[in-house]
This record gives sequence, C-alpha cells and structure tokens, in this order.
Amino acid sequence: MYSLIWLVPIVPFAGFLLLAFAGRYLPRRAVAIIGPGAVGLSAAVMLLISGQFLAAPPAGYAYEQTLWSWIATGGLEVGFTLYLDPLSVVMGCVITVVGFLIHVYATAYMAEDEGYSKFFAYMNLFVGAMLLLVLGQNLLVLYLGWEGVGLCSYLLIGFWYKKPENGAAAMKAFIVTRIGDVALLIGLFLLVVQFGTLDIPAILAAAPGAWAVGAPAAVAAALLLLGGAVGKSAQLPLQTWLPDAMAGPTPVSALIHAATMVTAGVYLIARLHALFALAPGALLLVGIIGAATLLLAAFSALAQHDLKRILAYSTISQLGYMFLALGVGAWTAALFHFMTHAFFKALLFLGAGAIIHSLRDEQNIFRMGGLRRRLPAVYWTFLAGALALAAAPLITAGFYSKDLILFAAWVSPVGNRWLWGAGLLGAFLTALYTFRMVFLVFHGPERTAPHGRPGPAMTVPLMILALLSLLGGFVETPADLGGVHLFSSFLGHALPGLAAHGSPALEAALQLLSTVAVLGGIALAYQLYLRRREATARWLARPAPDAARRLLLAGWGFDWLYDRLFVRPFVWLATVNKDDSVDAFFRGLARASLLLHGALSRAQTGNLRWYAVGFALGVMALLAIVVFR
Amino acid sequence: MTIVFYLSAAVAVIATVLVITRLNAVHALLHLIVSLLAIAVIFFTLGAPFVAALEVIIYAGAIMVLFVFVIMMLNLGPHAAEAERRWLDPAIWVGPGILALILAGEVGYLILRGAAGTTGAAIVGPQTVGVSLFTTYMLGVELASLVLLAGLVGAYHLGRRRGAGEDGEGERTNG
Amino acid sequence: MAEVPIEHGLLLAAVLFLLGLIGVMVRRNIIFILLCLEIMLNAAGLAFIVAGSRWGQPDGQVMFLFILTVTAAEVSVGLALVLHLHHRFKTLDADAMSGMKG
Amino acid sequence: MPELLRYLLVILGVVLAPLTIAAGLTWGERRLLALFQDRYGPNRVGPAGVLQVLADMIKILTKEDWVPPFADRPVFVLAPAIIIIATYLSFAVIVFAPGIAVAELNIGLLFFLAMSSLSVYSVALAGWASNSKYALLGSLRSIGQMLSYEVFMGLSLMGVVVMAGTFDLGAIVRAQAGLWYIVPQFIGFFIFFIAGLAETRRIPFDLPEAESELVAGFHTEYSGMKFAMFFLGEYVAITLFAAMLTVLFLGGWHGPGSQSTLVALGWFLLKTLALIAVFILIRASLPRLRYDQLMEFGWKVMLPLSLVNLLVTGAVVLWRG
Repeated sequence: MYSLIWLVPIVPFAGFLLLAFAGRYLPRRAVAIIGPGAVGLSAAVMLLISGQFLAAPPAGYAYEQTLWSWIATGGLEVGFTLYLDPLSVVMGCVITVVGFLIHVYATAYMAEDEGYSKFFAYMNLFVGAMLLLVLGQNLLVLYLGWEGVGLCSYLLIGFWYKKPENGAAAMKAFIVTRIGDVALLIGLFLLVVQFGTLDIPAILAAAPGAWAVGAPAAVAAALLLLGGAVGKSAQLPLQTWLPDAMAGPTPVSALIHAATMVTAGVYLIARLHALFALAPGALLLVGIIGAATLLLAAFSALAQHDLKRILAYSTISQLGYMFLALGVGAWTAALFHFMTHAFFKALLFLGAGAIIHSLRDEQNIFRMGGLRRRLPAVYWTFLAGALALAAAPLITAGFYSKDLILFAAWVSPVGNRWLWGAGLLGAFLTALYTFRMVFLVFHGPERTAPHGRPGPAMTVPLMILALLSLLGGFVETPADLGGVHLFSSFLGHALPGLAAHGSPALEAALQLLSTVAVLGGIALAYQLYLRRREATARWLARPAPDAARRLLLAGWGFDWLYDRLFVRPFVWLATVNKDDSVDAFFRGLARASLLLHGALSRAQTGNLRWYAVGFALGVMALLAIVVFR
Repeated sequence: MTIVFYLSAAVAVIATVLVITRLNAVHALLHLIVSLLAIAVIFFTLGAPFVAALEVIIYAGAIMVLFVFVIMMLNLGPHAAEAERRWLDPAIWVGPGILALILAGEVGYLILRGAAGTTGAAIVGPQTVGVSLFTTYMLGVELASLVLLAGLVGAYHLGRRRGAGEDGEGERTNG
Repeated sequence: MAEVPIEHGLLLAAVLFLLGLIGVMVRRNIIFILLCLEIMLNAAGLAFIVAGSRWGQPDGQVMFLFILTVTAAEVSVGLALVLHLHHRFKTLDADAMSGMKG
Repeated sequence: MPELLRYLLVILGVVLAPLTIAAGLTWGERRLLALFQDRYGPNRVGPAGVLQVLADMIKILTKEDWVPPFADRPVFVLAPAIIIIATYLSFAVIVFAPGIAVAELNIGLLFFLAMSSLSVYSVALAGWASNSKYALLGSLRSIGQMLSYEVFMGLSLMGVVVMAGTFDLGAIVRAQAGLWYIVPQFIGFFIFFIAGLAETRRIPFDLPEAESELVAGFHTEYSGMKFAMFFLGEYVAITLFAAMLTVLFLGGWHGPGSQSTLVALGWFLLKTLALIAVFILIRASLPRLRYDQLMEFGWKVMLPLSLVNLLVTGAVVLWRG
C-alpha cells in the first residue's frame, strides 16, 4: 500500500502532460474530467495511504521510497526519494482533498474561459509540484517542488495575460518570492557543506550533535531557511506580492494563495524544526514576524474594498498566526491552524468567487449588498467560513486552532505576553474585518443584481468545505472542552510536542478573553457596517481617518517604500551604467584586435605567389632556428 | 644498381627543371611525366615496387592525365605560350632562386650533419604494405577515404553548371 | 638493390621540392602552379620512401599512399576550380585573381 | 652461355611475335569481318589474300610522312611512339610458358596496368598536338573513356589477385592449374573483357575515332608511317589484351597434353588467337554506343559490379581461410 505513494505526485503530473500536449485537441468535457480526475485519483490514493497509516503505521512512523538515484557525485548522493510521516500525511491529505474540491469548483467557474485546458494543466502541475514539496525526503526534491509551485503561481497569476497588470502582478510575485528562494538555496548549500547530505531525516538527526544551541552556523542556517519561508508564505517583509496575486482566477487564489502554496513556508519550518530549535534567536524572530505580520495584515484588511484583497490580507494575517505558533514552538498548533485555515479560507475564496461570478466580475464590496436572499447557498456556506475565520467559539474549527495558538503563546517557555497580546488583538481585528465583509456583501440593501445561481459543481464543494470548516476542529480540543488530542498525538510522532502545560483555569480564562474579543469584533462590525453605516462613512470621510484608511488600503505603503528603497535606486544605477563600464574594457579589446586585424589583412594581398614566398620565408626562418641553435 | 638510382635522379632533376621553365603547358607536363617515371624507377631501386607501380598508374596515369584533359579543354595554344613568355621576365627568377638556394643550404646542412646509413635494406612488397595499411594505419585509410569523398563532392559541385545569375553561364549551357 | 646513402635520397627529395617551390613562386599560370605543387608533393613522398627504405619498413610507403590520396583529392578540386576561374576571369593569371583579400 | 642465348631468344620472340600477329591481323580482321558479313574481303594478293599485309606495308612506307605546319611538332611525333612503346613494354611481363618471359616481375600485373594507363597519353597528345578541332574532340572523348574504364579494369583484376595472392603473372597462371579463373571470376573476366574493348577503342567503344562524326578522331592529321603506328598499335593492344585474358582467366599455358614448353606455348597461342577472333566477332556484330551511354555504362554498371565482385571474392576467400 505504501509503495503506491509514488502515484500521488505522478498522477497530477501525468494529467499536466496530457493536458499540456493534447489539451488543445480534447473536448471541454474531457478536460473537465481529466483535470479534476487526476487530482481526485491522487486524493483517493493519498487518503487510502493515510487510512493505512492511521490503522497500521510503518515502523518509526516513517516510510521512504526511493524511486531512482538522482545525483551521485563525490561525497553527495541525492536520491529521488519520497517520504511519508505524519506531517506529510496531513499536508498531503489537505492538499489533495482541498485541491480536488477546488478543481471540481473550477470546472464550473472557468467554464467559459478560452484557456480551459491550459488552466487545468497548470493546476495539475501545481498540485503535483506541491505534493513533491511535501513528500520529498530530501531538500533537493523539496526545492524542486518549491520552485515548481513558484512557477505555477507565476503562470496562474498571469493566467489572463492579456491584461498587462496581471502580467505585472505575476512578475512581482515571482521576483519577490525569488528573494526568499535565493536565501533558501544558500541555506541548502550551507546544509550540504555542513552535513554532506540533503536527506531531511539525516540532517535532523545530525544537527543537535553537530551544533550547540545558538551556534552561529545554526542561526545562519535557520535565518536563511526563514528567508525562504518568509518569501513563500508572504510574511514581513516579503508580503507585498500576495495581495497583487489576486489577479489570477479565483480558484487559483483559493488553492495557491490561501490553502496550499503559501503554507509551504510553514511546512518548511515545521519540517526542519530541529534546526530552529538550535537557534532560539531565529525562532523568536519567527514569532515576532508572525505577530507583526498578523497585525499589519489585519489592519490592512480592514480598509480594503476589494473582496478578494480582503481575503488576501486575511490570508497573510492567518499565516502570521501560523508563524507565531511556530515561533513559540507550538509546531502542532501551527499545522492544526494550517489545516483548518485551508478549509475555511478555500471556502471563503470559493464563495467569493461564486459571488463575483454571479455579479459579473464585480469585486467591490461597497457595490454589493443583500445577497443573503439571492444566493442562499453561498450565504450560508460563506457564513460558516467567516465564523471559522473569525474563530467563533465552540462551533467552528478556527476557534480550536486559534485558541491553541494563543494558549501556546502564553504558556510556552519561548513565548511571552506580548505575542499573546498581538494574537488577541489580531483575533478581534479578524472578527471585525470578517464581519464587515459579511454584512456589507450579504446584508443591507441590494446594490448590484446577481445573474443566476451557481450550479452544483460550485455549491457542492462549498458545502463540503463548510462542513469541514465547522467540524474539522473537533480532532483537537482543549482540556476543558472535551480534551480530544487526536491531531497532536498523531503529529507527535513527527514533531515534538509543546513543552509546557498551563493550568485548566488559565486555559479557561484565556479562552474567555479570546471569546470576548471575537464577539466584540463581530458586534462592532454589526454596529459600524450594518446599523450605523452612514455615520461610519461620514466619520471616515474626515481627513485623519481618511489618511489612515488610505495608508491601510495601500498595505502600509510597503510597495511605495520598496519602490523608493530598491526599485528606483536600481533603475537609476542601471540608467547611469547604460553603457556598461565593464564593457569598455572588452570593447577596447575588440577595437585593438580590429586594428591588429587591419594591419594583418594588409599582408593579404590576394596574390597567390606572395603567399608562397611567405611560406618559403617562414620555412627558412624555422630551419634557420634549427640550424643555428 | 646504384648507378640506376643516380641516373634516374639526374633525369628527374633535369626534367623537373624543364617543367618549371617551359612556356608550353603540355611540354611542361610531358617533362613532369618523365620526372615522375624517373622517380618511379627510383622507388623501384629503393625496394618499393608497389609504390613504384602506383606512381605510374595513379600519378602519371590518372592525375597527370587530368591535367592534360584540363589543358586541352582550355585549349591553351600558342597564344598562351606567348603570355607565358611575357610573364616570365628573367629577373623574376632571381628572388625565388636566392630563397631556394638559402633553403637548399639549410636543408643540405641538416641532412648532411650526421651519417644515417644506407637505403634499400630490403624489398618491401605489396603484401607488407597492405597489411600495414589495414592494421596500423586503419584510421588513416578511413580519413583518406573521407578526403577523397570530400574531393569528389567538391569537384562535382564546382564542375556543375550553375543556374543563371552568377556570371551568366546559365544562358549558354542549359544541357 | 640500390645501396644508396640515405642522404643522397633525401637531398634529391629536397632539390625536387625546392624546384617545385621556385616554380610556385615564379610562375603566374595557375596550371603551372598546380604542376609545381605536384612536384613538391611528390618530393615529399620521395622523402618518405627513402626513409622507409632505410629501415626496410612499409610505413614510408603507407605515407606515400596517403600523400597520393591527398594529391588526387587536391587535383580534382583544384582543376575544377581552374576551369571555373578560367570561365570567370578569361585568364589563368594567378595575379589577376586577387579579389579575395583582406 | 646458353642461358644468355635463351634469354635473347625469348626477347626476340616477344618482340617479333606480337608484331607478326598484329600485322597478320590487318589481313585477318578484314577476312573475318567479311566472313561474318557474308562477303569476300581481301583475296587478290597471294593465296587467300595473305600477301595483302605486304601490299599494305609497301603502300604505307612509300607515303609521304607529313606533319601539318600548325601542329606541335615534337609532341606530334612523340604521340604515336608512346602507344607502341607502352603496349610493347607490357609484353615484357607476360609469362607465355614456364620460364618463357622477359621479366617475371613480382608486380607484373601492376606493371601491365601502369603501361596501359600510360597509353592514354598517346591518344591525348596526338589530339592536342594536331591542333585541329576533330582531333581535339576525339582525344577529349578518348581520355574520358579510357580514364573511366581504367578504373574498373584495375578493380576487376583485383579478384584474381585476391584469389592468387600475388601480382606475379607466372604465379597467377600456376595457381590456375586446377581451375581456370574464368569460372570463379567470371564477372571479373566479363568486366575485364569489356574494359579491354574500351581501352583498345574497338567497336562498340570506338567513339574516339568515330569516322562518321569526327572523321577519324585523334589521328585525323596523321598519315604515312605515323598513322601506321597507331593502326598497328591498336592490333598490338588487342593482342596484348587477348594474351592478358589468357594469362589471368584462361589458365595461360595450361592445357591437356604433354607439359613441354612448345605444347604450352601452343596452348597459349591458341587461346590468344581464339580471343582475338571473339574481339573481331564483336566488332562485326555490335553497333557503336552513344557517349553518354558509354560513360553511364562504365560508372553506373561496371564500376559497382566490379566492386561487388571484389567484395564477394574477398569475403569468400576470407571465409574459406
């Protein structure tokens, strides 16, 4: 059964190849079967393997399958090896299942697009690359998948390439993440140099013996890896690409920029947790980055008026939570939040897609309203997702995962009150912007009339995801609310648990505080955006709030800052050095050789007999050297 | 037999001198053939009968015939000899002659510097040459065949009549 | 068998070679230049035969065969070129064909 | 000094015999042609016209030996001599009977090929030296023809060389004691026969002289004794090729009966004369080829055929060890 693991990434790749090379000649119906079918098959295999993993785990909770030897040079040997452990099982299941649902949804969403087969080809390639990323046993396979998803991200953001700004957004995403990728690559080189291997288990086993806690090499490696993770997961300071990435089709946003790819950074840090455990400074930095990002992004989300951009900032913010969890050493909590977030964020994006689709590509929430009655299926599922995102207590998955993170931030030995406070404030803001969105879009007077209702191919995935968003949290509940620890005990075989445990009373108190924050946020949203909407608008029109709003709308002006800091100086430097100063040397060489050539070509008279005389003279000279030596 | 060698050598040198001084191309060619035949005799006396035969068959019998053929095609008659007379100003011989003399001095010095033994140790027949050719020098044979093929292709290409446009040959010869 | 000192054979080759060289330098007619090239190549072949004969080995003759091959290829291409050039320039004067120069 | 005497006798015989046969052929050919074409031929001078040879000779010797003023005199004179010399020299290496040969060279066959390739010059120089259109065209044709046919003439003999393992003509004849090479080397025989026709410029390959188009080809300007030399040279060449065919393919002197030198010589003569008759028969029965047909036949049929023959012979010899 485990030996079938190679099928999981291969099937989407096969789907990609089929669609890429034969897609043009296939009818849409066939494309609609092949695209989701490939991911569905992959999901089925993954679930079967996971079932067996739960029922009869392999020895040491890890299974390796070497497909072939990739590189074998000198001291370095890298196999094309897949690796199955609880961490990759969780990641693989979420990717394939959510991916499959999004594929099904996309068959309807993209129905009228001319690049139908191209779209599914890219999507399949993405799923395959992502699976390679999480199933790779060594860092090289991981890096292959890492770059593969980056490529797909680029291709899919710029999918509607005929609009120049979409292409620009794609390039921005690619270039910004590249900064992180370079850091990651350097990190990999460092690890190769240090350990002579790229096999993750071997590195994790060798690291504690090789490096003392806080050793410079460990810190450097951890920081470089963190650079990669920050780029991929859109954390400070490389978060600017994600909001622009919303230029791609909505299923892409749901799959890549919410549910799966952006969590690659989280996965990377969790996978190499032993390295970060050796670098407490870097780990603390992870937490601080997470906390800062979640607050900045949450504030930005408050000011957005584009539905997808709100969700994009929300994604950045939630990824900040995951980084916060990683930063305080709560690996399991981060993964738990990854899972629930994948469910509800995919759900929200797909719901948003359904809304945008039926409103004929209207994305401004201020031009929406009253869609509750016109799109009931979308409303109820979207509401479920919104509640999960806002972490509404008891009934949603988001509550349990976010609560775990906040609790960990308080009690963890590496955590502190500030991080907890940031998380709590974030929870309040999350509830506020989430329900601002819900109230503006679904309640109030109708502003734009929708056209028709989404079909079953769109609503069924929504409902499944809604169920998962509500019920997915019950695999891990706090001690006072049932004390289920299925998730953490399963992952405990791959990741160390949290060292500290707080008292039940403390836990209850913290839960109460976060509940208050969430409910307060929802109530404030209700007041501001449903009951006293005009008053809010009037207040926002004043100079000071308006300036703040515009700052937030621009995502704290990071784009402006980077433009001034990096882009313009670079462009200036390039302009100044238009006639490459280094080139002058080579141009001089060329000119010198040209001159020399001109001189030599004078010797070439075209007169055959003079050449013969030249030969004879040359022979004479050579012989003279021999004779008179 | 040594006398044969020296006689042939004298014939070869004289014939060659005549080759480079004749005005008429066919006469020069005939002298060259005489020179080649003399050298073939030298080969024979040096114990290389196979090569001697090849010298006559291929050098004199095929390559030189090609020259005759071309000279005949170009129809180089008395007017060509007249042009040669104009071109061959006696003064023109001085420079190359001096150069050749210097070279001859150098080469002669190098050759005569040490005693190296005598030739004609044994007759090396065709079979020995063939065995050597197809074992030790197999690669050389392959390369030589490649050179010949290239020559064939090149000569064919050059000999082919071009279409109109290059220098107007096309209009005249369409057959 | 002619028991000739090897120097004499080599000197003969050198003399023939130099005569060919003089011809190449002096003559303006391409046909003559080609003839003189033949003389030079043949002289080189003679040197090989003399050397091979000194040791009673077939290698000299093998080399001569290679020279023969090269000569055959050279002459076939060379004469085709001569025909072509004569057609084009209406003369065989090598000095007149100095168009291809640096 | 009986050894020296015998040697001189052989030389004399080798010089005289081909000449006699060639002279006889001037009469014989005409008689045979007449026979094939159902007419009389020369029958006036002497018994059955045998003395016609003598009459012809007197006529030719008394003619003016004229050199055209526009001809290149030395070359014009040299040309007819070359063909006689080249073909005659070839007889030097032919082994007529055991021990009856001027020089039994170890490269006898190569010597024959060398001489036959030199005879091209005769035709070429004659045409060039005549300084006349017809002669030039005729000799251009003949050079092309002879160069082309020489290539596979040499190749066709290589099968024999491979089987006998030597270029020595005497050794080749001795190697045929059991089986004449005409049986295993029939293709070689066929090719060499045709090449011989072409090399001697006989019908159907007599394009160089083609009376109807080129007057008489390369020897248009020749007359008197020089013409006779060309004329005679052709018959000597026919005799030479017949003798070579006998040596290489028909077992040379081998034949039933006693092994004495005279019987052997008789066999050799018989075979040679029979082959000459075949040559004449072919002249009587075949029309002349067109020039392009001739070249195409040579390069596209005979050359590949001779290569295949050599390949198969080599393979068989290797296979049988």
